[in-house]
Amino acid sequence: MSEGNGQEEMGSIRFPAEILSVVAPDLSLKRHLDLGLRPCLRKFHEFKNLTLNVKSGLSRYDGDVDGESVTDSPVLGSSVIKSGNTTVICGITGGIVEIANVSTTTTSDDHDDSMEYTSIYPVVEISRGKLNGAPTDEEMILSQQLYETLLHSKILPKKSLIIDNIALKTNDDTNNNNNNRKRYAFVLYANIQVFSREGPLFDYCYGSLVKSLQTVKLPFIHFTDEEFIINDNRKNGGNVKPEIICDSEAYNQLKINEENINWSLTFGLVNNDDGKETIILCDLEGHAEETCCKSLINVIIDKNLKMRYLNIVGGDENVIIDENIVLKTVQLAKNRVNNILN
Amino acid sequence: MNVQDRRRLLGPANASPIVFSDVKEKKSKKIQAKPDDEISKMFINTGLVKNCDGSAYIEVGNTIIQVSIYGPRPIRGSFIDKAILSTECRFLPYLSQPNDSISRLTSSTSLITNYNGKLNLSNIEQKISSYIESCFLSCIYLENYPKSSIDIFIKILSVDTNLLNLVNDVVHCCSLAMVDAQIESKDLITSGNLRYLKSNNHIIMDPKCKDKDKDITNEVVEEGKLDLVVSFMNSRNDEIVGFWCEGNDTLEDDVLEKLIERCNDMSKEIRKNINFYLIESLE
Amino acid sequence: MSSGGSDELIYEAKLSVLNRVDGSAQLSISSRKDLDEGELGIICSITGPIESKARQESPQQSNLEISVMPHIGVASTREKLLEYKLKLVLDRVIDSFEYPRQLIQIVLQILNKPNYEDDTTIGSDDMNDFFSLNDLNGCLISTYLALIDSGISMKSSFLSSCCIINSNNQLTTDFNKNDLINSKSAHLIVYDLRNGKCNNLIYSESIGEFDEQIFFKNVLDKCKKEIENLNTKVIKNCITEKFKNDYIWKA
Amino acid sequence: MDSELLVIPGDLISVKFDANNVVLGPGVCISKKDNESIIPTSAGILQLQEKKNQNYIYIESNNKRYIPSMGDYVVGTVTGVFGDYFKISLSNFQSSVILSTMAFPNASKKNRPNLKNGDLVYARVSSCFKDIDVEIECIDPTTGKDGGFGLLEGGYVFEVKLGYARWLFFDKQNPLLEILASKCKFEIAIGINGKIWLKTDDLKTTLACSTIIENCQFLKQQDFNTEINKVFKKLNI
Amino acid sequence: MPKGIDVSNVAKDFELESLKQGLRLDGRKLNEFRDVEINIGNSYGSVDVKLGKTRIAVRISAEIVAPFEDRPFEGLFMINTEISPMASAMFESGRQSDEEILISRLIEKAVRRSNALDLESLCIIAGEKCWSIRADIHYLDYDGNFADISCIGVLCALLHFKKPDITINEHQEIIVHPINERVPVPLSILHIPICVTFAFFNPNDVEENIKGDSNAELIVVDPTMGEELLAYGSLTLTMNKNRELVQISKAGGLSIDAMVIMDCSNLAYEIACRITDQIREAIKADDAKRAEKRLEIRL
Repeated sequence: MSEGNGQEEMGSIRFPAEILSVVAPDLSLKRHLDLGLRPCLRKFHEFKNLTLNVKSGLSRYDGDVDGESVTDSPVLGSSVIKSGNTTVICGITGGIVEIANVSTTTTSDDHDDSMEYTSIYPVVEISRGKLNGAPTDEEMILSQQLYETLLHSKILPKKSLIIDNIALKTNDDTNNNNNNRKRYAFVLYANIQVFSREGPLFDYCYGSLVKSLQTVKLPFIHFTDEEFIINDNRKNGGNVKPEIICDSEAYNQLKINEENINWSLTFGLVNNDDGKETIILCDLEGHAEETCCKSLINVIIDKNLKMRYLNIVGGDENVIIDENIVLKTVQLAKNRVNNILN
Repeated sequence: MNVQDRRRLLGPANASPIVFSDVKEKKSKKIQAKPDDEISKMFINTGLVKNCDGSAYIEVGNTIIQVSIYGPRPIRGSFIDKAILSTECRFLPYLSQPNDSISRLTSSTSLITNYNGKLNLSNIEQKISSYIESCFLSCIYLENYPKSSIDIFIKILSVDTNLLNLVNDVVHCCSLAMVDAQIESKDLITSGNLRYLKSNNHIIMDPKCKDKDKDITNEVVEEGKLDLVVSFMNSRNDEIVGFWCEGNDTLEDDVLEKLIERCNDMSKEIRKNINFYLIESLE
Repeated sequence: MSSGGSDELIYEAKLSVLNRVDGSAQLSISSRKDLDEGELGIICSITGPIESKARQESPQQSNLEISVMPHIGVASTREKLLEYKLKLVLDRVIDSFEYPRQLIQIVLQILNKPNYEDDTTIGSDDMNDFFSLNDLNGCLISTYLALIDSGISMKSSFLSSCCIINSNNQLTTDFNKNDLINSKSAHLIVYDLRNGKCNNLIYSESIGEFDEQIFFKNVLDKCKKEIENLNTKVIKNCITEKFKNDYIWKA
Repeated sequence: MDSELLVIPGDLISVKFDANNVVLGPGVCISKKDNESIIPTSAGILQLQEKKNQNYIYIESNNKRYIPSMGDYVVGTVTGVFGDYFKISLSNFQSSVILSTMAFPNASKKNRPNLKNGDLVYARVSSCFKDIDVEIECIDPTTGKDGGFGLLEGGYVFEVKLGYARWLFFDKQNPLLEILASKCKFEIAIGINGKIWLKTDDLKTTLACSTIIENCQFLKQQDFNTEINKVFKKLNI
Repeated sequence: MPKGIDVSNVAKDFELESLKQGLRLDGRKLNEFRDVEINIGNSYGSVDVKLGKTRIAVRISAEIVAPFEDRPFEGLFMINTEISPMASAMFESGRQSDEEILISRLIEKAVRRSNALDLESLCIIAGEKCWSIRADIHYLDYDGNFADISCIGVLCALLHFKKPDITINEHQEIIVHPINERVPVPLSILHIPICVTFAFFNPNDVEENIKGDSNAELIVVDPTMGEELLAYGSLTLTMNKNRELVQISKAGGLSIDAMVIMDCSNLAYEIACRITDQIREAIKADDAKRAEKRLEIRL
């Protein structure tokens, strides 16, 4: 300790860029914008590079060309997306559910009450070095958003998952199983692993989900009289006896509505210094951008470049969101989606 | 009442997982054909994951492992004079974990409800975690990091081998991540793994075959089969930091010595490769 | 209870319905066309600013804790997403810098949903309630009213409205679950209000197939009209009624 | 009340005023956009007052949640006793405020006020900034005497809405306390935080008076008398 | 004492002194139950109940599920008693306090374990399909005595609820007939248990083992929040109109004379009878209203 005379110099502190973006994200953003740049050093309308891999080696049928090299992985479809530092790995697995033999009689001539399309049950896990398995709010919200978005995108028809041809794999022909009128359908689960969380996470997760879905193959189904005991990880019950088992090799490609394949893009809106001009930022990335851009536009565009979802968040009261800015954003999105999907 | 998990989308409660009939023998063999005295090729990469202090990625056949290390990072609370090491190994939830039957024979409760030790880890996950933890406890200079913690997160993304062979790969992945995190250690840990068949005194190095224990009721009991993984610090006089043996028979002292010897050979072989990779990546 | 509405919908609203909390409001929205359909009923409570738990405290702003409770069953990820969307809007309108380190607790209890008897009897575990726009709409309006009742500082007033474009290309704010499923697109629009007129678009969510033209011309106009109508016919009255009751001892 | 202007947050206040001479009270702020228009931030009745050549603008509303403001007289409960200060709760679930042991008349290091957990005090808000703990004092700073502040003993404490408490406190014309005083003798301490302490000679009268004050916040003035008679009669006073 | 509500000594002393003189702050007599207000909603099984300022809403729902393996002939019934901070900020969201657990156990015992709802009547196909009935209690406003009001609410809602009619065809398929097509079926309720809660106060503010005239405990029925905060113990009796005692639950440290419990049960029986009648009447009135409405539509 120096015996100061109470006249300590208050010098200014200089922060490196990455520290400044954490301690004063607004300042970091503003300084970059003034230079015509962004904290991530991309241009305003520049998207992040993106690589998509649908032959990730995770799926059961990935290495398969001739039905000779099926692995025993339970993954029916998968994909890996890399963008910047972020890696998103999506694996789709399946389950079998008895379709409730409960029906309602409806006299009304309306369309069917229930939707013709269904969705996948996703679980998003973002690795961030935390012990214990309880999902964070962000993970829960992402999972739910993925579920709802895929459903409303009308990509996965319910009837594609219904199992209508079940081969009877029983030696005992006298025991006719005809009175067993139980019907079954597949349910699909997605497990999405996110490494190095950065940037527009929903866009990547949704992209990997849709891409994986396109690769899903559903196995052939048999009834069995063998006593199989398997360990069901998800239930407390432990051992269950499946009535049906899946063929290890034979499969069908999952039929999806290709026309509705779509892609999500999120944009941030900020005001530049004088507040007159609104700047659109593509693929928000990093702390400064993600915390300071409170006004957001999320657009989902399908293969035919039609808008399927539009979400405008006017979080920043200084950013006026008018028709012009939305149209501009949508156009940016369409160009990008055209590049990615077509 | 079954309490519904309200934080995950689990889908219909009455759904059962897909059960596949076994992949036919010849086909599975075809991919994995490898002489018994050879070590399989691996693909390694470090530093892929950015939001941690060190990471590594290993692909061996269809087995994929990712390790992230967070630390040394400060801990809250009272002063401690050396770092706390913790390890958490997780399989992706849909993977069937090798040697499931072992865990099921030892505990009749299912995986999720297993609350002893670390929350929500299965028996297998816990066993791997504690093996790795004990290996690295004796290797890291923990006293250099007072009031901190070092956390190792192991993620098994895909698995196509038996338990001890997987552990062998996990050890290497962790070692690489440890180097990437630049945590001061006595040495780099590598290990060797083999399967010993007592009946014909046969040794399979780096056995890639899966265990035939899917089904307890008609389990294929292989007499006199022993699996062994031994982890070393090869630059420190081949000190052993980890030893794990699974099997259904006893071992004579001299045989054991021989087996450890073979594991050490394998460990050194792998160490050479890892050294090569690390030097390469420096340039 | 103030009630009124547009040609298509009947809104009923009342402030200060609960005793223990600092602000509360009850809202119901029902179809004018089909009275048998039942109503969407929501009650909202606000407590705050109160002491925040240390780990939730933020140094410069108040922390919003929003819970949405379904009318049946326990809150799940569906409600989590609703809470998140609500927070996106409330972060903009609540003047959170006014109460640094404080907690504002908002609870929304869904009391009724149109036709819910039909939904629950189908014995499937499928998530029956695919669309949350209606719930979000009701939650937003009732939260606004509860905020007014609580006296918590706000940067602006706001209201929301939702509508669908049905298979006949008609735009309507009155729709049931069936209409929603068979609609071409569904929209939720939130505006802030200035002197009873829609001012800035502060949130919107649109699902389905639609183009920019339809959105800007038809959808926004329809929702603006609905919002302004709701404000003059219902919201204003119930706020006036609240203040009459609050100052009854002055009369 | 009809003649008064009810405003909601975000409305434009179309009142002419001299911008240099304006004092903003609770519920209003200056627009950040043009730096001159005045915008309400909470719903209520717009109040414009001219005092000493200055225009006061604020929004009057009858809320439940007390937000401390400089100079307010408050009734609080001791929730913590520390070396040189007490923690006081002014309102349930809210962060406690600080009452220094030195903020009493004739206080010195040796002469510490002896307050216990659960004790009730009447005090005045002496320091109130958003970012630091609120402080209160049991002393009249102009005279250095207790000024009526300090420990409240016996009697009963109950809660009313804030606007009503202000009315009882500030409005000299309010008839309620006068009528009540004509019926019985009582001591009262009205907190702007909505807590009212009241004490009479016997328990029944205390109960009656507090019930009456509580109930009258939901009644018209013309009904006050009836209510008072009703309550007194029920308790056989 | 719950966190956040600070009761001053002045208020405590005053309340206790009033009770000694037989006065309650809300003007009630010590043995007076607050008025119950029952509002029945548009949907079957949707009921709002007020008990003074305490207010809840109950929603009954039904779905078809598989029964428990060990109980193939029974349906399922569960009660959800999650208390949100809407009732009061003293209830934390997402975390059950001890008080909450106590309340949910009381209700569980009073309604579910007393077999008020006939579970066997919920069986559709033994071992395969049954009805699962769910009661969600939404706690809206808290001024004491959640136990009693919950019980009233759930019973009233169960009595009001109607599940859609079903038929089983030759293929063992269940056909559900929407309620606008076929008259729905009420649940089979075997008896109506009613909870009555008493709160005990120690007049001398100290616990003493030997009771005498000087320190006989003060007893109030249907305590408010203020009274609950001050009470030394509570007793909940669950009874039905057949004078059957379903549950006795006493909590808190104060020891109570056995005779006192007898007196309490006599009072509880009277109250239970009155409330049972009130519930029956409310249901009857609603039935009549619905019948009238149906008639109107037909005309």
